Amino acid sequence: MGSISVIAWMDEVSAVIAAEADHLTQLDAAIGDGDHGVNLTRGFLAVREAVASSGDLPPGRQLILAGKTLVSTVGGASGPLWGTALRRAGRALGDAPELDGARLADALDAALAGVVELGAAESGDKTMVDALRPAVAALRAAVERGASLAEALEAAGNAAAEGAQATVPMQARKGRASYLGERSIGHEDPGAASTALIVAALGRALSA
Amino acid sequence: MGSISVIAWMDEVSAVIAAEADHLTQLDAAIGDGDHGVNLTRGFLAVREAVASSGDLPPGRQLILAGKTLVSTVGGASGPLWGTALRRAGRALGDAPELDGARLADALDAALAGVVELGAAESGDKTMVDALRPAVAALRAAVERGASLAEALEAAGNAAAEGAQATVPMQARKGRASYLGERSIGHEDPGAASTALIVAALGRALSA
Amino acid sequence: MATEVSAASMRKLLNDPADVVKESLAGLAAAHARVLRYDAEAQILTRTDAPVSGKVALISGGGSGHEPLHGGFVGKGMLDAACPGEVFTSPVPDQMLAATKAVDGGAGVIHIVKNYTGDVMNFKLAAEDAADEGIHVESVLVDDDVAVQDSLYTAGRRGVGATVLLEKIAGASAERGDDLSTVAAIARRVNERARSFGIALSSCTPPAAGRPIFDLPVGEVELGIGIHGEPGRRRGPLGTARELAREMVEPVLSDLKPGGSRVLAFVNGMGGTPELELYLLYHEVDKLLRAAGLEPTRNLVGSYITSLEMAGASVTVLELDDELESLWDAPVDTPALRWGV
Amino acid sequence: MATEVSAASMRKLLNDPADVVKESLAGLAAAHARVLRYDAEAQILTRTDAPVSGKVALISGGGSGHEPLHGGFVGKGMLDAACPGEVFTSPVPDQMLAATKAVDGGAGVIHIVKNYTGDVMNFKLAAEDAADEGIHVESVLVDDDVAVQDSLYTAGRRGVGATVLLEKIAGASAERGDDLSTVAAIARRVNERARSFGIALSSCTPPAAGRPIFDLPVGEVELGIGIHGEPGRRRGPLGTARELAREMVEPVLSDLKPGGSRVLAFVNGMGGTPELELYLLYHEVDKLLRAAGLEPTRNLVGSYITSLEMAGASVTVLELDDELESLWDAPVDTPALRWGV
Ligand SMILES: Nc1ncnc2c1ncn2[C@@H]1O[C@H](COP(=O)(O)OP(=O)(O)O)[C@@H](O)[C@H]1O
Ligand SMILES: Nc1ncnc2c1ncn2[C@@H]1O[C@H](COP(=O)(O)OP(=O)(O)O)[C@@H](O)[C@H]1O
Ligand SMILES: [Mg+2]
Ligand SMILES: [Mg+2]
Ligand SMILES: [Mg+2]
Ligand SMILES: [Mg+2]
Repeated sequence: MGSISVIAWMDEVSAVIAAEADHLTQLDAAIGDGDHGVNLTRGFLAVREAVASSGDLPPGRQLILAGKTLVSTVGGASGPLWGTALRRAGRALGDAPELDGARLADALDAALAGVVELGAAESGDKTMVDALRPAVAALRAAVERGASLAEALEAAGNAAAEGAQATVPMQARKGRASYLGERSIGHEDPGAASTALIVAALGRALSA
Repeated sequence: MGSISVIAWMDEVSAVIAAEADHLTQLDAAIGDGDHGVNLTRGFLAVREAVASSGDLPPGRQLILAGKTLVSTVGGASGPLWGTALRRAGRALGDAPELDGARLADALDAALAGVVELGAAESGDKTMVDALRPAVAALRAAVERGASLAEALEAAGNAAAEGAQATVPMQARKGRASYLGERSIGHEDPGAASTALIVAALGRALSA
Repeated sequence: MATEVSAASMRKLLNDPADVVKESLAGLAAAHARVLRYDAEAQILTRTDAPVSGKVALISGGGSGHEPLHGGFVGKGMLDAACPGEVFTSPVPDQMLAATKAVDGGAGVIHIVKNYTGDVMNFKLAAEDAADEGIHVESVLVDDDVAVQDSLYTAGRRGVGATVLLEKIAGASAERGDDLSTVAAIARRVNERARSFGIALSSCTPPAAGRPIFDLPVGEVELGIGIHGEPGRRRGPLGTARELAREMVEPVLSDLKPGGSRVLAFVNGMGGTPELELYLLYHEVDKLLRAAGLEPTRNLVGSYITSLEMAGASVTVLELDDELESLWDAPVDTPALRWGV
Repeated sequence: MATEVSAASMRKLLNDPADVVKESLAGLAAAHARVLRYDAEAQILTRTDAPVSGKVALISGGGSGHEPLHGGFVGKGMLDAACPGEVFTSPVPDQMLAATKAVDGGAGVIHIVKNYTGDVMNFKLAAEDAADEGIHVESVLVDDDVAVQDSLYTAGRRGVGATVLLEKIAGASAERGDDLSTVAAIARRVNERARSFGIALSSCTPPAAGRPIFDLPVGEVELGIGIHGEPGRRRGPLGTARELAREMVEPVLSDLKPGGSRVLAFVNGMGGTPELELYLLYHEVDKLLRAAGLEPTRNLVGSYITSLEMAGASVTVLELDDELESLWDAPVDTPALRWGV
């Protein structure tokens, strides 16, 4: 059935965020303050190092470490949000030895709940929630209908990407972009865009 | 033989300086601080009004009034320099009833002496002196060889214009442009350019 | 990062764009060693005599790029510590916790939080951590920006100019020995009685981004901007200072609805607008306030809460009473505000 | 003027470009009525308690656009009066004479003159007029700019950053009751012991001209600029703050050849460079001075002598002795510099 290596996931996230940093920052410049790419690059680089050098921890502990590291290095809105997300995911996993499909669905559920609890964003507010929630739902559905983890991750990745794309026509109601009112319409939300990258990276962190 | 009306001269100067203000300012922006056109426009507008409303004064008094007005309204380098020039010209005239060719030559001699005394510029230093000195010399020569005042003024005007043009290849050694060192080469001196306009205006202030 | 950003790609005095904040803080500390200290490890600034035993401590923080806010306001009579984040990025809870611990004199610590999602969340996590360590933290939110309308459908009003006034006045309250709830109440009073509105005449370039956040042609103005280089609520043709002053003062007053007549008028530069223009704008603001029956008995004119080198200005009006006035006048000894000392 | 220049053609807060100076002065006076008065007729600023009987009076003046210089330095412990000219244009002798008469307390008046052809000539005419009226005027020339080389073939060194330090220190000397020749001698000592060097990262736009004085592409720097938006001595690629600091500090020190070890380090912004960068630059300057065996026991960092909204900075180093140090520390109460009061 396969499982996710947290180390590999964070490696992949760190690489793709760094590669897309400029694009994310430009998205943020359009409706925010132009730091989102830089923020996440700094954070996931630190996460990658922390996780890689943390020895032989169960995946739940690795995610908690990743979350704490994000909180401690990112700042801004995305730091506490993604930090809380990963910490909650880790706590949901507990000391489970493996991150398989069912556990991943639970973990991401917890992550989403943490983001919503801290940020109070609803679907349609033009935030990372608009990418994360459909991804979590797609993953859960795929796992429940017995799809392979690879298939489930593909479904989640697609849903996240579509969710991010769907933020373009939305008017922001949370975060910095909300200050623009109607002028926020017509731009992809940077946090949703990065969330799609982070979810898609799961597919590349799958070990047999 | 004809003579110069100070009122008409100041009228003409005021008009031509205002019309060329932008050009003078651009010349000053290249090697100075971009205010020469504005400075002289302000000054000669005030002079024109002062002289026009000063009643029936002899030309020497009118020139003294013009010079004082320039000093009081222009500031910068050009204010004291042209102010002193006109005051000295006026004093040289005394209470002479008319500003004919010979008197004009004396008056401009005194003006040049005043400028040199105050500013200590030598020919070739890339200043208004490079336009004024040849103009005064040409006027004096024309008057001495018995030319008409109109001819003398044309000669003076041409000499001033050539003198201004000759400042282009010079390296400035006085005033703000001198700070640029070799970078001042290749630009016409704004004060020489305005001096050429002021001298040329004499030709249009000639009454029969 | 995908693109190479270097000092030479911007009109900026810097070395590596990644080091701007740290190096600037080191310079601030070198220049003002009498007043404050820089802990490079914890990335915080504290007043040299911290912790002051028995005194309520005030800390604030936020993204960098708004200098002198907040670091320039650390010192006697104002902040006990500041937590500078990266440019336009909220600091992290670790900094706030370190600052809280460094300045706690036993009488409690106030966190002055500008109302931005990032700042609010990071300070929230820090306050939870501090509570775990037994430190009494009281958070005061600043949200004075009337340019943010429909705040039910937004992240709420932003904290802008009032932050400076609040830090000064609450700092004086703490300095004279008020207890935690008194200082917090005075701080909240300042926030309730202050309103602001800002405009931009140019964008600004965050060092790490390497290019301007938005394009604004000459002759146009962004109305209702915050302090993070973000575009404003709307864009319009650039009018005269007289017209612009009216566009700022009117929404401020109609929202503030001052009951009394005494106000503090704060004309703030966004970083790239020179004093010549700020005083010219102050002249217009002063006239408008008087025409509205208000007397600016106190004022502040200068660049105190900025957006890097953005051209523009904001106007903050704070309704005064005797106590706020005397707390404003009380001695202050920081790099950016100093009097009575 | 041939072209139409209006507020909307520039990124500036103004009404009519022709009124910028007057309206800004009115704002300065409205904001600082406690400290100074604006005589709109005579176009001068004077401290509220002028003339101070028996005190040597200090006046200075020059073109506007360098704010806070000089108007922001009028007040107790610094200037008795300032004469602001049009933007980048020396004031006229009438202003200087009016200022001289308004502040003369019977102990003589010092004219602090920055060494520019216009300033020198206008102050000279004013001093002659004052002498005619029986007022003892002593002129002190400021010429600290080492970027002007071969001064035999130029108008001589410009007066730049040292002006601020000189006005503060001579102001303190006058305030403590020194007589005319003592104050003048101290002022000249400051000028002799101070050197400056400035750089520009952008041009600036005088309101009446309506466009930038020069074009400077991003990535290039003008080295050896003055304060009138004029191009510098040469242009080069924009290096790091570290490299630029060296390009400024080296000519300053090699010309100053300090005998002692204590200096005042002044990092000045040209108007459009934010504090974040100025402190970063200060950090570099501080390190270079220490590496040269000098100790910056005093410093000043901020935009105090500017070129409108030009981006850039200058560095001034003043060699200190006990007396200069204590005069620097003496109380000062002006809009732009204030301590001890
Ligand atoms: N309340 C919120 N709930 C969920 N996500 C949010 C919220 N506020 C902001 N975000 C997300 O954070 C992103 C911005 O992150 P970032 O640029 O790093 O922080 P900042 O806005 O502080 O500069 C937004 O694009 C949005 O997706
Ligand atoms: N020492 C001097 N002697 C004669 N003319 C001078 C001298 N210094 C400057 N000038 C003239 O003054 C002109 C500049 O005038 P203006 O721009 O009005 O004053 P400022 O240089 O003070 O801005 C120069 O172009 C030059 O012709
Ligand atoms: Mg952002
Ligand atoms: Mg000029
Ligand atoms: Mg941010
Ligand atoms: Mg000038």
